[in-house]
Amino acid sequence: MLDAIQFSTWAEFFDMGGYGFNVWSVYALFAIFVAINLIFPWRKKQKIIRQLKRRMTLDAEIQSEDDSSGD
Amino acid sequence: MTEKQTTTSAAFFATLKRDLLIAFKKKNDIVNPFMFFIIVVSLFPIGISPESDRLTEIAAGVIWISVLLASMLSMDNLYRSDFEDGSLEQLLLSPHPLFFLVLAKNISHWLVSGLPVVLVSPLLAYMLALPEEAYGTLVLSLLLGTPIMSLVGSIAVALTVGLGSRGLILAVITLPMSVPVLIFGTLAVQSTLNSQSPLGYLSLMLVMLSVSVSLAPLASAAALRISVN
Amino acid sequence: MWVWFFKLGSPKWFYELSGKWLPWLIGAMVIFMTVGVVWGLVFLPPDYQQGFTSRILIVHVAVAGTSLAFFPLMFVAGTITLVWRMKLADMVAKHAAILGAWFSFITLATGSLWGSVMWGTWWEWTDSRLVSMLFQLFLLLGVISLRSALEDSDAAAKACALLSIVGCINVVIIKYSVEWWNTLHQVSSPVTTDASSPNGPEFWIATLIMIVAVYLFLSVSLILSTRNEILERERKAQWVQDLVLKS
Amino acid sequence: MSSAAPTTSSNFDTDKIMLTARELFCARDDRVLFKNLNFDLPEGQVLQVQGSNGSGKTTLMRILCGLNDSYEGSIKWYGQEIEDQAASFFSSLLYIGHRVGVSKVLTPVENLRWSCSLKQAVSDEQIMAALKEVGLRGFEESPCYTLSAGQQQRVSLARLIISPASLWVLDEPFTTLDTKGVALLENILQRQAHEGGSVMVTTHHSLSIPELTVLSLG
Repeated sequence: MLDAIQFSTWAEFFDMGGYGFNVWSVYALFAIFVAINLIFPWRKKQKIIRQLKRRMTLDAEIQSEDDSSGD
Repeated sequence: MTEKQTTTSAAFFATLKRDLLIAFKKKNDIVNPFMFFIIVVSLFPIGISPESDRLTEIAAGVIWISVLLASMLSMDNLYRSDFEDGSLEQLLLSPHPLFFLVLAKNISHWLVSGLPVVLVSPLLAYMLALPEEAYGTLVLSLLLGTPIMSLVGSIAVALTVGLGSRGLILAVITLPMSVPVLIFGTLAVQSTLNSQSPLGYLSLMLVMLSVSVSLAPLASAAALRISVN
Repeated sequence: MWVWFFKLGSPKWFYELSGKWLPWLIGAMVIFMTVGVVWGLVFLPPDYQQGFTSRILIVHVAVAGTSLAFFPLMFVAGTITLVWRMKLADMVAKHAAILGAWFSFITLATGSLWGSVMWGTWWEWTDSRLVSMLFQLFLLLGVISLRSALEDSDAAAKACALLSIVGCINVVIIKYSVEWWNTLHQVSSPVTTDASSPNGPEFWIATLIMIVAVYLFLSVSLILSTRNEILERERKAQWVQDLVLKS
Repeated sequence: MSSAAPTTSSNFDTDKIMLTARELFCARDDRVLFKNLNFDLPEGQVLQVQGSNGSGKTTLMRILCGLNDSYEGSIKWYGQEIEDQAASFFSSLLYIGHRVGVSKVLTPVENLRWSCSLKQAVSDEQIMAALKEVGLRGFEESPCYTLSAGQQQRVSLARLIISPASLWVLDEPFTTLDTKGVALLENILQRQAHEGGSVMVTTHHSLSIPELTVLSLG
């Protein structure tokens, strides 16, 4: 398996046969793209749940105020 | 009651006649896109080069793109005033198939905005130093292409008719859709310039036109129902 | 046989089912992603013509291939919205448009990073795939901007559904006409077919793994966004409130 | 939140009942406009829809005409689904909304020629006579932007006179009319009811028409 590794030094690995900038940019771009489209929806879910919770407690308060003033 | 009901063709012609009448009463709607077209075309030689060789090269493209922009600008009025004054609701509530009524509106729009542009195009082609042998192809390709743009653009206008301020959204939706027409229109002219037959491209445009005539009004009609909802 | 179809239309059912699937999908995605990227960066031998730039292609081809799925997906979702009025289809379509725009953009960006090596230019009009991808991006942006312009969610759903259907037909026509247009301008083009397809089974296996990884990523991201949309739109429903209280 | 009990008893023959609405439900942006709304509209009746602002009167009218399809429940036309007999329904229907459907650039005659010919053949004599009846004599050939809002409303009322439609759906037709206009319209509505047609109308006016029933929303 180790024979299949195409590089012997780290410098070679980063150089990518002279195309280092292009190859690494593509993989970096891809990583950012994947990360953004997974993290944003995940964080949005937390935000939605927080908002819904706040809304529900508010609604419950309003409800109890209404009930007490109604009597 | 049923004996007095109009035929679909009578409703079609009544709508066509009414839209033409409105267009001739609101002359600005006809004149402005037309002037816009001529002005945009005249700006290209100033911006690029007055040399006739270079103008010849870009002439077909410049005319086609200007036609595209002008037709998009004129589209804005296609359903908007009808939407605002409630005539559109009357149109939707007609017992006749909306397909034909929308088609009538599209035809009248083309007659007042597309046709004048086609007719004046040889003059502008001359100003852009397009060789004479290509005039025929240019006019023919515009004659086939402008109705396609009216029909396809009508879908986007119908979708956005309910928007208070639609800004450039119409352009964002319609312009990418006009790529095929632009490609075949300019290729037809180009092939004439290379002394090849443009018939292949023109017949392709004819196919596209017949497909748009039969499908686009359906989509426009559906879009109008959605927008008026 | 239609029962499952209409069941699928129920946001609650979808939310629960997708909740069960998500861990497996995420797991598979992580495995395929890791294998694909490590193989691509470490093990893939250089192509005899392209050298190490073929490593770009693994990502580019996978993303580009997946981008082509978006308009068909939105076509189907649009048809379901218009014919069966399934709310879920619209929620999927909304995020498919946004994700599709991302995919198209990344396809263009990776494509030009590859092209800058192979063709010596960042943008090449004679490559019909890049040009039609550009117009696909424009059409998707049109759908997104129509959605944001129409505030009413019901009208927006139907309008975007219709525009997606028209757009899908248009993308196909644009693709073929741009290809045609290109064959006539090929004379001075640096794009030649043999330079753009690297050889060797290793390359294709690596690409295949990457394609699977990207499709898994697409479904995970789309499911996550759709679940958010469900929570937002169904916030008044009892099951959502129970769910929020539990979390 | 808002519901309305059936306001008309169902003693009529079913074939005499033009429009039947059952269990209508409509919500817009999470707000329920009406639910469990039932009513019958028999021939020869004027049904006034009342309700406070925002109670969904306009939405109800548009739903009945098929302009709005975001509702649940059933609406039947002589006992049958509207989709199954769209041509017959739409040729019997006349709708005048908030936007009266009068183009400002055209003259009243030109407007009527078009809007009437969408449904039935109409002669210029009929149009002239109708315009005279709604008190627009002398304005036949002036562009509608020179007319007042009330006069434009009257142009749309001329359609009621010309039209043989048996179901009129009128959304706030009284708002811009003066006292004479109100009397004229009441008169026209009454005539329609006598001739066996029926009318659904939203207004805050209290109408003096014997065939009137009231449906309250909200």
